[in-house]
Amino acid sequence: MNGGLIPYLSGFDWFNQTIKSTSAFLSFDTTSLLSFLIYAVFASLLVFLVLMPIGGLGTYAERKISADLQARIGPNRVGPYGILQFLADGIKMVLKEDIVPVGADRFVFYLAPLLAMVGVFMTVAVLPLSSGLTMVHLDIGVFYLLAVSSLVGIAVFLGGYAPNSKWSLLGGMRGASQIISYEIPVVISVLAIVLLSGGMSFDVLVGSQGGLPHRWFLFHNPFTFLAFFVYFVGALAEANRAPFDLPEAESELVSGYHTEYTGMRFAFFALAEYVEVFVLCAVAAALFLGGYNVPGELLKDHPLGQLLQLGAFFTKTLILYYVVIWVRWTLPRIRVDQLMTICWKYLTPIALFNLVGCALWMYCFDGKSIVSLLFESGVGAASGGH
Amino acid sequence: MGLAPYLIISMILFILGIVVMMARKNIIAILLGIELILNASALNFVAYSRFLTNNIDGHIFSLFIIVVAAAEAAVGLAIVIRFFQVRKSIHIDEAVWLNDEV
Amino acid sequence: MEYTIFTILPIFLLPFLAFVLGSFIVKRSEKLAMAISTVSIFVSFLFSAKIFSDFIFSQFSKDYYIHKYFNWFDLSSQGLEFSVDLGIYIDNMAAVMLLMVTGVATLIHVFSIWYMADDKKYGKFFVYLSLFTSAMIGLVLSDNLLSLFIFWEIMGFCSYSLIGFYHEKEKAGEASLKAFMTTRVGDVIFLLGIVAIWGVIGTVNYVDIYSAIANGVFEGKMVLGISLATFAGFCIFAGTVGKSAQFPLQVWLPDAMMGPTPCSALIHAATMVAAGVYLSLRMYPLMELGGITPFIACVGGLTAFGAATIALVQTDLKAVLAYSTISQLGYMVLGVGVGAYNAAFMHLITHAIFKACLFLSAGSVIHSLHDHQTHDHVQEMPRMGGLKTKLPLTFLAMMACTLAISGVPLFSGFVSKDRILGDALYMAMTNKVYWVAYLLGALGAGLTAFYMFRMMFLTFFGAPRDEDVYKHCHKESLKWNRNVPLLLLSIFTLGIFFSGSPSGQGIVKFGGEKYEWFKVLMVKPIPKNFTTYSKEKLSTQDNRDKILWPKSSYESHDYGLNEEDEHRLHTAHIISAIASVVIASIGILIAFLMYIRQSFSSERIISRAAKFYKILVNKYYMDHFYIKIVIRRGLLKFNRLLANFDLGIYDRYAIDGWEHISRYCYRIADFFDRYAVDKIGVDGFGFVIKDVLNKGLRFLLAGKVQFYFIVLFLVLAFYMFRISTA
Amino acid sequence: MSVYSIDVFMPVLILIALTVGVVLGGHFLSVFLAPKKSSKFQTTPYECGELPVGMAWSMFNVRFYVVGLIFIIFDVESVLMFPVVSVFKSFNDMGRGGLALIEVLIFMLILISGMAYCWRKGDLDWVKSYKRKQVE
Amino acid sequence: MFLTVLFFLSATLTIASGIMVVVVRNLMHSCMALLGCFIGVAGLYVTLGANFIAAVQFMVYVGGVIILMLFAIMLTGNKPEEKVGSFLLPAMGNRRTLTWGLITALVFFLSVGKILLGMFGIGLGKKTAPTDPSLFESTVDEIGTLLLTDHVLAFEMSSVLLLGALIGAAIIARPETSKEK
Repeated sequence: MNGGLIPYLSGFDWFNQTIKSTSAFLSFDTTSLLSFLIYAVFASLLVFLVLMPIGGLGTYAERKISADLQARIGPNRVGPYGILQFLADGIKMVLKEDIVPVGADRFVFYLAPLLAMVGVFMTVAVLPLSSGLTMVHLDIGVFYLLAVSSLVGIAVFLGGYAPNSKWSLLGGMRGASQIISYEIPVVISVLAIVLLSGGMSFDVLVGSQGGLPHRWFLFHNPFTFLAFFVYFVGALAEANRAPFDLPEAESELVSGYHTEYTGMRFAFFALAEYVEVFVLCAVAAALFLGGYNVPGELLKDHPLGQLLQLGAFFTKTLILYYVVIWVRWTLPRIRVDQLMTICWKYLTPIALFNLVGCALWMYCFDGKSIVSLLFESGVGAASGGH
Repeated sequence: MGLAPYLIISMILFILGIVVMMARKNIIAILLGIELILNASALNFVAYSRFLTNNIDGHIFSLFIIVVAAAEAAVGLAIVIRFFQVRKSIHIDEAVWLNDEV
Repeated sequence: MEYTIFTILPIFLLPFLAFVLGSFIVKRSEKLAMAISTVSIFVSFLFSAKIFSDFIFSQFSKDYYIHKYFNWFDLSSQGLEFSVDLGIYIDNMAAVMLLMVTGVATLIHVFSIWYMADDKKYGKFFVYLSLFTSAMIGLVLSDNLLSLFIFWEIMGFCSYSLIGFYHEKEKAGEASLKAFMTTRVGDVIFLLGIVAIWGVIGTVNYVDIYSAIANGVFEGKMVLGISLATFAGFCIFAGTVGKSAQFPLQVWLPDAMMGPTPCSALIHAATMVAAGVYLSLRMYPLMELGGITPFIACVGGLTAFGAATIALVQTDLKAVLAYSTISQLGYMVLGVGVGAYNAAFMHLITHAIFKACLFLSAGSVIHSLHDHQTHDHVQEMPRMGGLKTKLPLTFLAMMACTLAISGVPLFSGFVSKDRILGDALYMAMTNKVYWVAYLLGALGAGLTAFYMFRMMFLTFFGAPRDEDVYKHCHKESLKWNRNVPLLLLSIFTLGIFFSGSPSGQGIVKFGGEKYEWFKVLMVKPIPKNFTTYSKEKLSTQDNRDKILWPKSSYESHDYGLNEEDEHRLHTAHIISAIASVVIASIGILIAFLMYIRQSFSSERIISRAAKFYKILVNKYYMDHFYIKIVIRRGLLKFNRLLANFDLGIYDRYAIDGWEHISRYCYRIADFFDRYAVDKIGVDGFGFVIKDVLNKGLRFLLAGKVQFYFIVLFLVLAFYMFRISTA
Repeated sequence: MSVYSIDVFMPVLILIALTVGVVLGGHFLSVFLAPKKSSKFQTTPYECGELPVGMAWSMFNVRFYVVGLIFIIFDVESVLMFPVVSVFKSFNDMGRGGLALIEVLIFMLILISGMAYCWRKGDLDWVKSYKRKQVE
Repeated sequence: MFLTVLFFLSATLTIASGIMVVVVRNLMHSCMALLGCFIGVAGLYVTLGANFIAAVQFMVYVGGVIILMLFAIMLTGNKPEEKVGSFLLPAMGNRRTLTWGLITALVFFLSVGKILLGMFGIGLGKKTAPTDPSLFESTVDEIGTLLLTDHVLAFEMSSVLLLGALIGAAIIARPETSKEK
């Protein structure tokens, strides 16, 4: 049914041939085995070649961009333009002593970074890199993504709770309540898009948009335009990014929920955070900015087209990623009461309003975008009058 | 996979839930047991829906069980918190008295 | 008219929605709540008017009915049938009742717009009225005792809230509590009756009860040593006694006058109290089967007479009306008791109209009189007098109603009351028990005429007794929301609307059968004709032509008597008509002589019969009896007794006793241990006594949640075990 | 109704295994490579140089719970809305959009009224409830 | 094949975590075990083809209920004056309560087991899904359609339930207003 890696590959003859020949050789149906191998390889590639570098380069980019914005130079010693800085950091992390504070809840202390990592990395399974090279287009795609990423909230809470440190605990409590609060406007904004496209699977969500901006959901109607910003603000808060980085506010909480984490565990928390930002940006790109759609549907059925789609996807996502960092170094941190006010008194009502608006739009205009209503008014008048 | 393994797992979960409810004196722990029991019943519904009936009503039932469980957890925990504010304890045997003098 | 969801349900749902909406917006806009409430009740009046015209004008058949049902819930499984249907049953009686309820309620709403205008809780009042009206309509539409009981209780709640409407007054709070508690006594017994019926025939549908009666289901069934029909009939009648304020539960109604006057008019005069009589009429076949009709007649007669005597000495305008309400309800119950089915129902309707009008007029009078010192309204008749010139329109309306209630020929009260008394006399000729009922009723009629005219004379005639109050009373002018409802209601006090012979049995007669519509259409149901009976599901369509109409479900209006009995009945009616007129005239004459001519002063009579007067002023010491004897001496003592039992006997002997016993046992065991046996036996014994029995008992009584869990799960396990073996 | 193979959940499991592997691997890496010479002061929880007093696990303000509570209600709401919303389009195409719209609107209205209640009563205010607490 | 693997993994996780919930005497760890149990049950849902329900399980239980429970534990866990610090409270039960629990469980196990045996006796347990066991139908659309048509009343009533829970719990959990009022 849904697209994804294996259905995409089964469109090729060599793949079917391989299945046939190995089945004949091993005398059982090797589809599952082969797909397991392919998935495993692809997942490893994705994790080690995309996500980890993104986490690492994220830190580099963060420093470099902040340096730009503050008219500094930033890291410039390790490698050309300091680009290998993240490797140096990584090695340093490994070599750091792993300290467990006195009185800490050891089991939970070890569990928290694992949960954060699992919660974030599980989302990658449905991340729509391109129409073929996505691991799998589940029929509950975006819902699965949101559901799985709720593990991060628990991880943050546990990370704050476990080390028996007051800073951590404050950060953890704040973080958990912030993450769960901002999940609501995010989910409701996503609901509006699901309503317009009529499915939760990413291939439906992305497939009902087009390559050029006028066919993006961002410009579909005024409500989705608003929904994008609601989603984006909510996503910033969910990833504990500035200006919503209260859980790790340096000036008041030292370092928030990962105050007591050192070495690899700290690295995992940081990696999870950066990857989560990436995933949320990717979802924003897929839901609102046309995802992997290439303008003009260039080379759609050709294998090379997949690379173009990858390009489109990464371009959009990384631009959003840049915006996230830009926001961090531009806006001051907000207060905790403002945080809750923004979520419950602004974003959630607006998101609900958007959802209702989209439902009405769907009902009144048969889900046509505002552009098509304006420029294809003749067609609209003929089939309108619902 | 047949129906039997699911029913057995569900039964084990249910019984574990009962043991938790019986053995713990902490109200929150008792609520954990209740969640286990609810999960067991929801699992049963889905299993029956898959193996016995050819419709999806079992899924809907599970969905509503989960909804009700969430509501139950919210209200139950709110009561626990209130109880703690009054009695400074969440020992279930503290809940014997109706007035707040003891 | 099509009878579908869309035409029947709005009658009930519109006021209910007005209540729901109103309760939300009443804090925002009182006026809007009022408007919604009034408009909704008016619309449902239009609907019921359509139903009325359908039943009375177009069909004109005593067998015409609508019965629709829907399944409320169904818990049936294999072997166990448990399904509850609710439904709508409209026959001629319900149609007339509906028109009366919605019509009177509309007019009272209109009147309330004026009456409550300067009240702080203006909107809230209308919200309560809406809830009440919807419940009353629901009660009339109900096809079974269960939903009737539900609406019955909602009305009880509304009555409670409206009596205590000015709950800042201590007396109002007490009165509302009293009303609630007193009616509750009747309601509990009523519920027992419902349960008894349900237990036997498995349904509480009127029609099913009728057919069960016809099929002899009730025969041979005994409850507590008396036959089931008697038991159930008595229990249901107890509901009537509570709701319709019959002896001995009449004490709440006079106190209920603490509520605003329009609510007294609607609830405590026209509709809710009449609902009890309506219930008795619906369950008449059961009561007849149970053989408790003589008892009912006597209760009715006693109430009619007793309340009338108390009314003689009341000085509060509304109190007179309250006692007259009790008295008139007594007549209706008397009518039920003597089998004057349509007369009792007719009296219900006529009384509702003229008593609503009387109350509204009283409200109009009270509202225009102020005590400029306390800024309260004046209700005492000794401070009124001579208001005829100041309030001419109110006077007109009130006079018409007074003539009606006093039983003056050509007015509606005469027609209905005379029929009840005529039937009572006829029954008295055959059964001596009914003489009590008839004589009490007839005497009560005279007293009614006297005290009503006394009230009129004291209020409107003579010289003003309190110049100050009189001076401050503005002369009334015609207002749409003050006088129009009064005048409209007073028009319907003319007997011609209800009978072709408003001046008595055939003395002056108009037209043919159609003019006797009340007599022809409102007739007793005959149970045996309900055995072949069908009902229809309530839906969006009306499929009535598929229903098999029963040949004749209701008794013919001529009672099916032979010629001799017919003659006797006719004679009885003539005699009682003449007697009524004579008695009423005597009453009016005495009142005239006493209060207009002042031929003999009331003070002298009071001083002559001081003891009797004191009894009357103290309402036969009924309140005293209830509060001092039943509650203080009885219930409180009983409570104390129970508490003492709990503390003194149960705690001391059962619980502490156990401990004592175990302690003694332990001592004995200890003794044995020291002097006779070895340790094992003693320890074992002590363990059994102290740990198992003692702790076990304590465990049972303490609220250990987990112990309940254990019991719960074990019972569950037991049932699952049973299921698995079955 | 489209049919899918259970294998679509394979990547999820693989990713979980991979992540757990990465975390455990990192852990063992640091076990082998990192120095182990923790002292008493090194392992005390960080409090800017002060020695910590008491345990960190103290009671928290109830407002965290209220936030969680409102969250879970809306979470459940969104869970119920997801399938409904995803068939909204097909309902609309079938011409039964009005029905779906009304049902969805009723559902949301009821919940929004709950939120309005909480808003009105000040449960959404972070600071106000705090002030009230202080007054006590 | 994968179905079997997933089933055994999930079943093991579910039961092991369930037993952990019973055995572990630290409330926080018990809660973690419950989390594992929920995840295991979600996996079982996946093996039953109920992928939407599995995600719901994740979203509501893992993302909602567990967090709420953690909050509740933090809010009630210990008395600040006692300085106990960990959650090894006596309230986690003792041997006597455990015995009672085990007895009840045993009785229950026997009765449920009897029913299950009876069911398996008539061949119910061996019943497998009508089609290829590893193929499933997508359920989301059907659930959505049913929620909008057949089960619309339950759908709407659940919103009323949630409203009630929201208001009720908010009132209960609201910090106490000063008593002078």
